[in-house]
Amino acid sequence: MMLLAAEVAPSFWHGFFFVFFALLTCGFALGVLFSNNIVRMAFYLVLSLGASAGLFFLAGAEFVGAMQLMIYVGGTLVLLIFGVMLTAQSRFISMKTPSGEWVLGVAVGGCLLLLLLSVAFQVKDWRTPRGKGGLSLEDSKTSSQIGMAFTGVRVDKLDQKNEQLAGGMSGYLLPFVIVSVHLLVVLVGAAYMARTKRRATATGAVG
Amino acid sequence: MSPTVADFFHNSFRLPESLAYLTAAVIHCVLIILVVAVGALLFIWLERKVSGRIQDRLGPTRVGGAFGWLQTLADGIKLIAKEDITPKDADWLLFKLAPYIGFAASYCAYIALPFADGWAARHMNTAVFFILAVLGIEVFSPILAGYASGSKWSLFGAIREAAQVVSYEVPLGMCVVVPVFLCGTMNLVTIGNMQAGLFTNWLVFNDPFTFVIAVVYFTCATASVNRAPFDLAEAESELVAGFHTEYSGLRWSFFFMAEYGSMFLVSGLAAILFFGGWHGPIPIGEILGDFLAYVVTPLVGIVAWLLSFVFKNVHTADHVAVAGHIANSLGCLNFLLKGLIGVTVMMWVRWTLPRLRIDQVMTTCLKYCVPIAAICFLGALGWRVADWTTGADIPLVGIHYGKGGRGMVRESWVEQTQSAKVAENDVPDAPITDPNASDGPTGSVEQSPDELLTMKGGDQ
Amino acid sequence: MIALVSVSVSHYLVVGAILFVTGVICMATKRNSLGVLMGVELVLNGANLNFIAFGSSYLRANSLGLDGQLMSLFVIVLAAAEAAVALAIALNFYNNHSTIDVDQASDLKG
Amino acid sequence: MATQLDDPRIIEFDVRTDEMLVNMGPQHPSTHGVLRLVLRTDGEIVSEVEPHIGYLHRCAEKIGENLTPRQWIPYTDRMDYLAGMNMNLGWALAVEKLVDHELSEKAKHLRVILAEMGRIASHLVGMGAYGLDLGTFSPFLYAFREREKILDLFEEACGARLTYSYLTPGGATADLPNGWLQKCEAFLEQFEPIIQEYHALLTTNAIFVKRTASIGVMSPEMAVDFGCTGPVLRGSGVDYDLRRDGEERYTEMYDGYAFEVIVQKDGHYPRDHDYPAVPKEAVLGDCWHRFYVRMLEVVQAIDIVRQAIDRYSTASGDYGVPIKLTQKLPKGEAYLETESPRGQMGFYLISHGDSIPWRVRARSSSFCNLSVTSDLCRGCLIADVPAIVGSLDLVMGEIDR
Amino acid sequence: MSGSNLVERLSQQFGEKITGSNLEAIDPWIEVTPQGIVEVTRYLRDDPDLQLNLLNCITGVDYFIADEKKAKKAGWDPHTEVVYHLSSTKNKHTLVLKVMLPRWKDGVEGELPEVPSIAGVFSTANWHEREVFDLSGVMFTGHPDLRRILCPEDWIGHPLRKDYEMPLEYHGIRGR
Repeated sequence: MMLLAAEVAPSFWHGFFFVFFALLTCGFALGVLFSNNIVRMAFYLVLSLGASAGLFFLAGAEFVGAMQLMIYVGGTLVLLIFGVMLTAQSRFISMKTPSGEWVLGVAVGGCLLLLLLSVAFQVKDWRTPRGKGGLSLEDSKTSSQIGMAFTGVRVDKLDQKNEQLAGGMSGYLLPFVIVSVHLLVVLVGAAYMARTKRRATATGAVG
Repeated sequence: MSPTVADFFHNSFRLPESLAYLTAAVIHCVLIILVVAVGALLFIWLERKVSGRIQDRLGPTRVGGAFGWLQTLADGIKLIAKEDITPKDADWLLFKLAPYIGFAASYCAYIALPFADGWAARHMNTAVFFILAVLGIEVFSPILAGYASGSKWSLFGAIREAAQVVSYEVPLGMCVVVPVFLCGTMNLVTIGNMQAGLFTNWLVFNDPFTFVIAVVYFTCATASVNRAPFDLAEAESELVAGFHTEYSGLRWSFFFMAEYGSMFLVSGLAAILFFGGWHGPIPIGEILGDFLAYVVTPLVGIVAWLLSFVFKNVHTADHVAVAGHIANSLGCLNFLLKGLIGVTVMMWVRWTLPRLRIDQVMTTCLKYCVPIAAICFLGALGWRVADWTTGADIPLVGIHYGKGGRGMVRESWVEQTQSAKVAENDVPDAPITDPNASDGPTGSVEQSPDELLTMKGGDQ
Repeated sequence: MIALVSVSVSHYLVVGAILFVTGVICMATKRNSLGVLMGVELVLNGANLNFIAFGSSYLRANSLGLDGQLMSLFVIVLAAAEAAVALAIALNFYNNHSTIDVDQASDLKG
Repeated sequence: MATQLDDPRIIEFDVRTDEMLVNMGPQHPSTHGVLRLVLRTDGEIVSEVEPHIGYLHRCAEKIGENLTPRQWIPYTDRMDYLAGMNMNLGWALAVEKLVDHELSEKAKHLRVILAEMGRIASHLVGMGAYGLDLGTFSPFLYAFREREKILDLFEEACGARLTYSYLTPGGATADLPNGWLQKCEAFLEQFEPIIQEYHALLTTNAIFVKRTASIGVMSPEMAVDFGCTGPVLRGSGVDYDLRRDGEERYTEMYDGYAFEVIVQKDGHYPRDHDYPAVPKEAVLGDCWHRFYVRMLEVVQAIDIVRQAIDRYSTASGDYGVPIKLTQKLPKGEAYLETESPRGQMGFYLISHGDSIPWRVRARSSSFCNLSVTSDLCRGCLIADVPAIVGSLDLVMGEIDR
Repeated sequence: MSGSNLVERLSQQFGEKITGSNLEAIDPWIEVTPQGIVEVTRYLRDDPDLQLNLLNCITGVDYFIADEKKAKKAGWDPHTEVVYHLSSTKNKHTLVLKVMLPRWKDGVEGELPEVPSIAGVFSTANWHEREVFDLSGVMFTGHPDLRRILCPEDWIGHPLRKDYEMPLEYHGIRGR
């Protein structure tokens, strides 16, 4: 195996790491699905999303990979685990799903999966690897382009000669602003919602 | 691009390329492990010595000779021999895994940290970002450990850690962004190289705002690696030992390996981002350029020549590379020294100051660090836009020693992009645009922002 | 072995599909509201993987280019926002009902 | 429902989490021994603190009913083991009050020297340990470095470093050795400038002020109501020091000494021009003031020792003759309180004419000071609990007796 | 205020609740009935001339000799005393109050004697009364939280009573 692979050099490791990260991603995703312990689920989710960041790196999206690690894994999931800890009472840590729901869920999900898998290999262009003509991963330098795109300049589309297409070349400035405002609103809203106005529970309330 | 280690193995030993890569990877891993593990050994010893001196006592004196330099090793052996206890109420899987997550994250972040010009395990154009991201993952270690221990004190530590680290990532990110936009790249090697020359070239002296930013960065870094006065997650006077209350033996020591690993990491990052990286305060190499040219370079040449007997297939390029690496090792020492100073300052702070309270920690972050960082961010941006005098412009000794201050690099970048644009215009039917256009000044196809804007305007 | 040496967009799509389906089943079956939230994160991540795959010029010559990465960045940021809101809802629900079981959230049922 | 909302123990929160009962102690780094505090917390906020004591209980009072007063002296050492000299003194004075023993001048000055040196040693530990409670280790070692020198002096005088059993009813077991006074003076000379170091490390440290100022504020009325004494009482601004206001038998020891009671008057402490000013965040009666009173009492004690050394070297009489080991005690009862470093240490002695007292009672200052904890800590953060408990400067040996 | 004046004044104020005094003792004391102790202490605390606002100590003393021959010679009947030491932080004087109680309530062995709690007058009395209850076996009625304080909750007996016998063993630990 090693010798065979040796012929195609660095892409062997590329493939190797793809399989490695893909297995981790899927495996831990299944872990999230099949675990009943909410804390373990959160832990598996961390690993699954972390491994998928590895897939991003392999696809040359270094910036997005790092973003995934920083915002998703380092921020959102910490928040999630925080929520788990705040609500972690022994009776909520393990909540069993009724087996009827399992059967239904797995049946529907299985059909969906089959559909998606068949689609994944339908298009020839998708299933053909770029092969040796592909670019080396060393040269992934997209972060400043992404930055420019967010501020409204598409560096990668500068050669766009089609007048009509060039008109839509303003990048993602508007979505970027919308998302920024959205985030602000969400933060305020979340902070407001998490407040309880008054401890209005009677003596019998739990906790 | 200079030949990589993998190329060296491939060329010199005729290893198949995949094996060459594997060997190179293993070598890098081992080197980083050495840095982290030996670093931890050294730092724990140093911590004891420093704290001892600060507290008017001796610290370790016996093990391993005069300075007790083997004390940490003896402790390590003791820790390995200790019983590994898992509490009854613990979630055993998470309890056992948690220490390794922290260590793995701390270790992983070293991948992108250059120790000298080009001496990084993996060159990344988003190195700064990557290090911050991976350091952010380290927080899972205390959180999971605290949660899985099944102890209330541990849980308190975990919650404190979660709140603290997530909050401090905000000002930390803001501080880190300042050198990034000053240098126009997230590549740590480039950022480091841009500060070559006299120490006034260091970004910390770039303008008053960067000076403040450097201080804020160090504060936030101290907080994000959980060192006193921000070590609330393990506050012994309140939470017994916080998240690692229930740990013993080797697992416990992994937390400390991770802590000391990240201490050096953030100090090293500070050194690169603000304090000139692997460049000394005075560019001795340039001042003594003649000496180097006439004495050292022949020596290096002889070494390379001797090496060529051993490795028959070493190319001339490798000679140059070897010579560069030898020169680089001096820079590496420089960098290690700067990191060490950072770590020592953290120790000094720890043994001097009382611990803050959790609300005060959050106040420090949200009321002080974030606004100061934001103001300094804008200030530094304004300074750059206004093109006021920077530290690099101040002639201290009368001569500019710098193989290219940041200003020069900037200009050359613009020049390059302009020439590239000209070239592009010359060849209108160029194939699809290379999406791998440069991320920084080293590249050639990058467009300067102003031009792009004008172009866009023209298009409309 | 082939898969080992040559990765194509389809391979990414497979991983994305598995993540997506796992997330969907997770959303459907988990009773813990935070578990449902985790399912949503998986679904988003599966979609993200597709964006990245289609946008990667290493996997396909005529890729989406930068758009793929930009979309996935938006997804990540929006997922963070979504998590914050969902968590706030979950905490509020917990505060008012002292439970986080979504099946118990039936106040509006006639 | 309404009743519960009115219940002061329940505190309103924005985000409600589960209330937790947490045991702080008896094995906890900041509980100064074996104090156990049961905290009812909601997140970081403490809604109720209940001290549980008795882990060090030896029923010394019962033992005292079976021993003669001189035999019981070692037990007093072990109550407040950080200020053994002061405990010896308190017991000795109570017994002397019962048997109506008059001391020579020399013995009185000797006692003043030792009691005030003991006060310095005790406050040094209090200061260092308070630093530990707030998470800084170095002041503790700086404090112990100087305390060791005092212990050296004590060792030279009586042979013991912690449990002295030196001052006995009737005087002391021995005179001070030759040259002791010079060494003591040399120590004071060397020690006095070092106090500025402590102020630099703690008193004026911004983080220290943040952690202690306006934390655990105790009004003068509350302090008196809870029977708090010593620096805790004076930190609340009550001008009461037994060395000046106590019983004749005790205050006559301090007759002719120039000292001012350390208490804030008109926003100023006596002699505070030499030392850091009160920060504007600090409120009278908070942890910072209690700490500062202790720091100033160290200076005050240095002054008193200096005066006592002068007067001791010129005083007439003997260092005192201990009463006989089995001396018959007259019928009657005597209660006497002295100003020990932690507050008013009272000993109560009832005799029915035997050489063994019928009943012995020790009124412990830390006991009363601790009882205020649950009121002080209500609604504070977890991190404030060590800060408040530490500022009371407890010694469990004295509380549990 | 001299001792006899004070006794007179208290007798006027409280009548037969002041049952005696000993002004010749080293620490002169006034005897109060159990029923009067709360009123008297409150009066002493609030009276502008006295202002005895600091409760120094509460002591329970057991007067009992098991040996009958010796008991006859003792010169007192078996009883329990509760002694209150008060002082004033303002007027710098002290006062001792005593409450005499039977050794057992209504003479029934095992029933602890009762005295009203003054925890409502002095907060510090709370813990002192718990200690007296714990060690000397005096029941303080109206006490907010009368539990053992120094001995473990499940301890049997009150160690400072003269008829106390150390248990043979406590949770497997040898007592004697």
